[in-house]
Amino acid sequence: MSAAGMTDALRRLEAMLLIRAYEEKLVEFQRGGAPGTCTSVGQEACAVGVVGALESRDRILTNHRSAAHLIARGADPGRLMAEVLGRVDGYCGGRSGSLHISAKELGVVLTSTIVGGELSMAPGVALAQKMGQGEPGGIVAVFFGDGAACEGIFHEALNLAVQWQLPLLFVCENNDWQAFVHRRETMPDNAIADWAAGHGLPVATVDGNDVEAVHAAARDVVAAIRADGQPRFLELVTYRLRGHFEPDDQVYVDADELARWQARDPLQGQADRLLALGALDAANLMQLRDRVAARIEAAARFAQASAWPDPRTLTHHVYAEQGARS
Amino acid sequence: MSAAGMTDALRRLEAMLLIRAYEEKLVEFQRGGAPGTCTSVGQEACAVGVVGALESRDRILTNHRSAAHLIARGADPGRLMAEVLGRVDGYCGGRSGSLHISAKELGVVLTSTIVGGELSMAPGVALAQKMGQGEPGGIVAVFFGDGAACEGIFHEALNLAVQWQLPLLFVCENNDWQAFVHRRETMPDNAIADWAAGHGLPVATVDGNDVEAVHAAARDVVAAIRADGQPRFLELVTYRLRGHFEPDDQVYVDADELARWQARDPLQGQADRLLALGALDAANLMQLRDRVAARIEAAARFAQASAWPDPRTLTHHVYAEQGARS
Amino acid sequence: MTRMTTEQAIHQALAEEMQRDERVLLMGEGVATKRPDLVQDFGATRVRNTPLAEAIVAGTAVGAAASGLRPVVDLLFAPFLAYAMDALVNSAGKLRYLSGGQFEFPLVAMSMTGSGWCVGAQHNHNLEAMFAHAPGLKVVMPSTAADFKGLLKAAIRDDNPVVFFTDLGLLHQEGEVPDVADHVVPLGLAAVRRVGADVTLVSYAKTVGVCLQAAEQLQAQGIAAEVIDLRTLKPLDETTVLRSLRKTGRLVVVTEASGLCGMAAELAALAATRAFDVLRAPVVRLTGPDAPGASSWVLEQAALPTVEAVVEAVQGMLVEVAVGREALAAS
Amino acid sequence: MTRMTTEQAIHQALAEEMQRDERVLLMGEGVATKRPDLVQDFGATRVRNTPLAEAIVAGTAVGAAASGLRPVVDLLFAPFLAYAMDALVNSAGKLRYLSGGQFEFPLVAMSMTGSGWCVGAQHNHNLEAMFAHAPGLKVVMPSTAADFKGLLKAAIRDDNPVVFFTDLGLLHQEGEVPDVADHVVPLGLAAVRRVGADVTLVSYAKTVGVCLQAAEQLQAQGIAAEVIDLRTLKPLDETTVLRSLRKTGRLVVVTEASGLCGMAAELAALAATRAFDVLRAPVVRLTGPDAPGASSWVLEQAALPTVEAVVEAVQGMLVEVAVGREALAAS
Ligand SMILES: Cc1ncc(C[n+]2csc(CCOP(=O)(O)OP(=O)(O)O)c2C)c(N)n1
Ligand SMILES: Cc1ncc(C[n+]2csc(CCOP(=O)(O)OP(=O)(O)O)c2C)c(N)n1
Ligand SMILES: [Mg+2]
Ligand SMILES: [Mg+2]
Repeated sequence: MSAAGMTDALRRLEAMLLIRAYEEKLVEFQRGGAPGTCTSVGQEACAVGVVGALESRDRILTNHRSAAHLIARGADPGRLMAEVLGRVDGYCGGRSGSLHISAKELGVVLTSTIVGGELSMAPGVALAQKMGQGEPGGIVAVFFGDGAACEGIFHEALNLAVQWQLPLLFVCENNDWQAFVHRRETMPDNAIADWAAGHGLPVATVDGNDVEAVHAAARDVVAAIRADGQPRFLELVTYRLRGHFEPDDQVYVDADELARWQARDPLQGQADRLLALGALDAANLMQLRDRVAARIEAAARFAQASAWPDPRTLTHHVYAEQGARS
Repeated sequence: MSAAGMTDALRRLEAMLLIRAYEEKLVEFQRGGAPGTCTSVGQEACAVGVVGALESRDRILTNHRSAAHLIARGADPGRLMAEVLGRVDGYCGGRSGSLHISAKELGVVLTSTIVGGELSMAPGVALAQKMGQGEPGGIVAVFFGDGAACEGIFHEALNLAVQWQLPLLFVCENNDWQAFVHRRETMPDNAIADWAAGHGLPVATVDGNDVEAVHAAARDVVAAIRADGQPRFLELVTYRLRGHFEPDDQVYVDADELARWQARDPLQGQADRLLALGALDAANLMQLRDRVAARIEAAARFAQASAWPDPRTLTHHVYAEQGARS
Repeated sequence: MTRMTTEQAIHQALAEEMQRDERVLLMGEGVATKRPDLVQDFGATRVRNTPLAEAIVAGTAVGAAASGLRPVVDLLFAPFLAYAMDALVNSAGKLRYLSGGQFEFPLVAMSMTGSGWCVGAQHNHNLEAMFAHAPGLKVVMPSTAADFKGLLKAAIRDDNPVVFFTDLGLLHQEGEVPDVADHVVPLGLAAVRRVGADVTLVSYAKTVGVCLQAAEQLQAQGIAAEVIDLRTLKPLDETTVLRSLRKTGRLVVVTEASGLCGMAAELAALAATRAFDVLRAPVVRLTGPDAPGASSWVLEQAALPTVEAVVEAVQGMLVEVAVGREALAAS
Repeated sequence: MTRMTTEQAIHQALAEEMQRDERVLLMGEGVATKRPDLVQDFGATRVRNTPLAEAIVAGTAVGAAASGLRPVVDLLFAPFLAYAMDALVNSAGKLRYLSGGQFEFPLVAMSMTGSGWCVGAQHNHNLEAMFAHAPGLKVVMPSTAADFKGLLKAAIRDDNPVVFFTDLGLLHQEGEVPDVADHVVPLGLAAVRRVGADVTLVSYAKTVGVCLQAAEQLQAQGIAAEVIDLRTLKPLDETTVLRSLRKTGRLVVVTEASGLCGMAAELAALAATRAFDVLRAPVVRLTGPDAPGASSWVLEQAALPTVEAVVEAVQGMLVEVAVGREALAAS
């Protein structure tokens, strides 16, 4: 690994640590009575690897499990937490809560917690891009799960993207779970890649717990899309280490399977890799963790200090102010 | 071809002639002011080939373009015409009209004119069959078009049928048209078979204008489903020779393409085959046509003589009478 | 004024708006086939046939609208909106609010419905109230060629998602359309089609004609009916309706859609909650039955509110007036 | 009587009906995971986790129902019904009629909605009126544990498609459930939760509690409110409502759902069309706003009709009564 490569790899480790610390703080909040969240614990490498391969001119659509994508994109953990807590300083002024956080300023648009909603809108965002509405050369990435791939809209979106040649990257985080149903109960093995391949676009399947592998694959497909404007499909094989939505005792999860994946924790993997390469020593790692922890503590203070929305604003933002344009 | 084979082949020719004559009569009715219909002119071999491979214990779901399936199944052309004309003697008492004719007594159930509706219900019919509600050993066949294959529900149905191992035959009549849009504008070449194959069930593609080929293929897959209870997929490559819905001037249709397919008219093909084999001579063919024409004339008289529904029955059959069973 | 059909008015509106604003694009199953002149004038990029997949067509419109385009999608018949429900109701109607106002959804979803073609309930279902009940959407359902043109143009220019219904019974009906350069009819304003002081008939789409005919017959009996064409169902022009009720004190609502939780319920509720003090008779709802649409011509016709029913309802309401007049005449 | 939560009541109903009739089966995303005892008792064939695909889950229920089974599908949160709309509205609601009565659709589609969990509009959307407006369906939305059990059992036995809504704010609420062997509550009958002669409060689901609290406060002020819990929204028990209105002459409708074309509109319309002669005051609709549900606790709470608002509305209506009484007292 080159020196620059190591710097990037370190940055990716830090991003993953930040996401983990952020979500652990939210778990703590939840235990204290705050609303629950869908954490991406165990899937941080997917977000960090892919989002890091995108540029600011690119657009991202995500779903109910969005924290990692948002933080990887540079979202302020304080404003995210404020949103989860329903406060005015949240990205959506507290209206969204954790489940549909968009941050247009960051290019994270149209987050939907309806499974498949993000897939239904992504071709439109890519079409606007293709028709000159976005920044020149921008592409669109849509994140969704293995469960979303069971919704018919998944196929409709793939077909439209292929047929209309849209600059759209489909990123499926196959984490083996669809809320309380194991993937194996819902589809054949390897189904997702097979289904996507049936649509005739290039499909790659990558270890979603190896952030460097994810990043390399994402860099390649992003470059390819930027070059030819055609859609691509990336399947990231990963695992949901915590429950579906906090709190979740996971009694329904096979303990051996969980243990196998815990042993493949993407943060540990990246740390081990960098320790082995000498890019990091135990002290550096400790420093990283401390820095991240400090950011999250500050974020938590910010969020908790943020005001509640004014109930008199209840019906603001239902409609765009301006009725008819001329 | 064996003697028995020839008799069957002749019967298939007659069935196709009957369907053609029936639909031509409806075109005539439409010109006289009756409601329009979606004819299956050019696709008769699909219906006759597949339906002839089914047994009475099997169930069929069809769609807006259902006349051929119904007649191939033995529906009374008079009652069908009465239905199209909105009369009481129609299979649905005139409530359906041409677009959603079901004939439960024939095992033609839950016809939907919502494209994809038939696909959404078919797994449920097959599940009931599998769970012992139908006649022992029965299977289910669902007919739909290339357009329906674009609806996400197509994939949802395939996946469920595979996952739940349902005795369900998917029959796609790929007739190159989706109302006023050519298939090529909606999907890649060979997409339907590729999509189906992505779901991991056995897929066969057959010339849908050769009734013997269709029949042979259908016989095989029906036997296979009956044997192992697993779903199968059959794509029939055919062409819609008339417009989408009468009247339709087809100005949007490429004349050369249409001419190519007209030259492959399935009725002519079967007649030529049987003439060449000596199973038929010109006089027999004339007799067949006359017999069919007489049946359709009688059917038309029956339908036209049928009464209009009583307007006072307008709200009958909205709900099942019996509210709560004990 | 130029005489034209509803179909022509719609087409003109589309052509003019595409001309005016290059962000406007048209998508749907067959839109390019059916409107070759638009393809020629504006290119295949802006007039797009789609795969047969309403959910992604509508979803794509939502995504495109939030990203700077102004899509119009033709979803054909109203029952097919069932496949577009998530995109329209959960995304277009809610994501502006849920995002704290970050996005606008300037899109129009068009569809047809109503009796007249004997196509049955899977093509003919007046379900506009479902969208009126959904938050964040606007709903339009005009009755005249001029309004089809003017309201569609306004809908395309609106920064909010608009569901635009065409009563298919009106498609070939002709009407006068103003020849002005830019005929726009603002959303949210009802039209008083006929002025009268004895009773208010409120309707929209095809049944406005029923009300006008009834008003004509009532006139002959000395009863002056005011006829209000809602045109926009959401936002609902309560002001115009209430103003009329203050004058007449009597309300008959006439819709082809069924009554339960329909627009007719909303209008009756408006009267009961906001015009109670001026009401002089029970409100009457004349609606389609709470039943799927039948195909058979006679059943399709039997489902429609008739001129006779409107006249009778009004006569029933005015019995005391008539009795009063007779008494006066006899005295 | 046994005290149990709504959740327990629902579970009992499912278990008892699966026991009673082997044609009953349960399908949905996670139903087998969440109800392992039912899997154990009735087998994996009859308690089925499904792929995450509401359209096919609902469609499969429709197909199965027409073919001899009696499926119950759990579609989780009400907004997800958007994906099941075609199966429920176009197929289950219409195909019996369109086929001239050839098929029956004995199925139950369950879903949850309502405020209380701060999950926002894509999980919390009281859209029951959309299904009430659709032909051929029945719609149930209970408020007590006893009714959850009894009405769910009745819904499963009904030969028609029933959309069964659970207000998630009630899931953990406890109530007394009769210990009879087979506690069935017939569909289509409202319950008078409290008798009173001065004003009728009509509601369903969580807001029945709001009405009961308001009635309590009003009692202290000498105002007797009758509280009606609709329980079944379709078929609507008009008789019980009208009977009450004849007594009280005053109607306040309280729903968490929004007003426009909602159940509150229907009730107000019922009063305006069928109880006009006995109405003594304008009908009042107290509903959620015509806005998507916000996640933030304070906004979620602000969207709910409150006890205070109900009390105030009633006081407003009874001003003349009060004035009259005072005058009486002063004389
Ligand atoms: C249409 C719809 N159905 C069901 C749900 C409830 N739900 C939320 S997340 C989830 C699981 C989604 O699984 P997957 O797509 O694999 O994403 P993951 O949660 O594993 O990241 C479910 C069923 C929903 N939000 N939307
Ligand atoms: C959901 C839905 N969308 C659109 C239509 C209008 N429509 C009726 S038939 C048809 C074409 C269907 O194409 P295909 O599935 O290939 O069947 P074909 O008509 O060719 O037999 C269309 C678009 C419909 N009935 N339902
Ligand atoms: Mg998953
Ligand atoms: Mg076709």
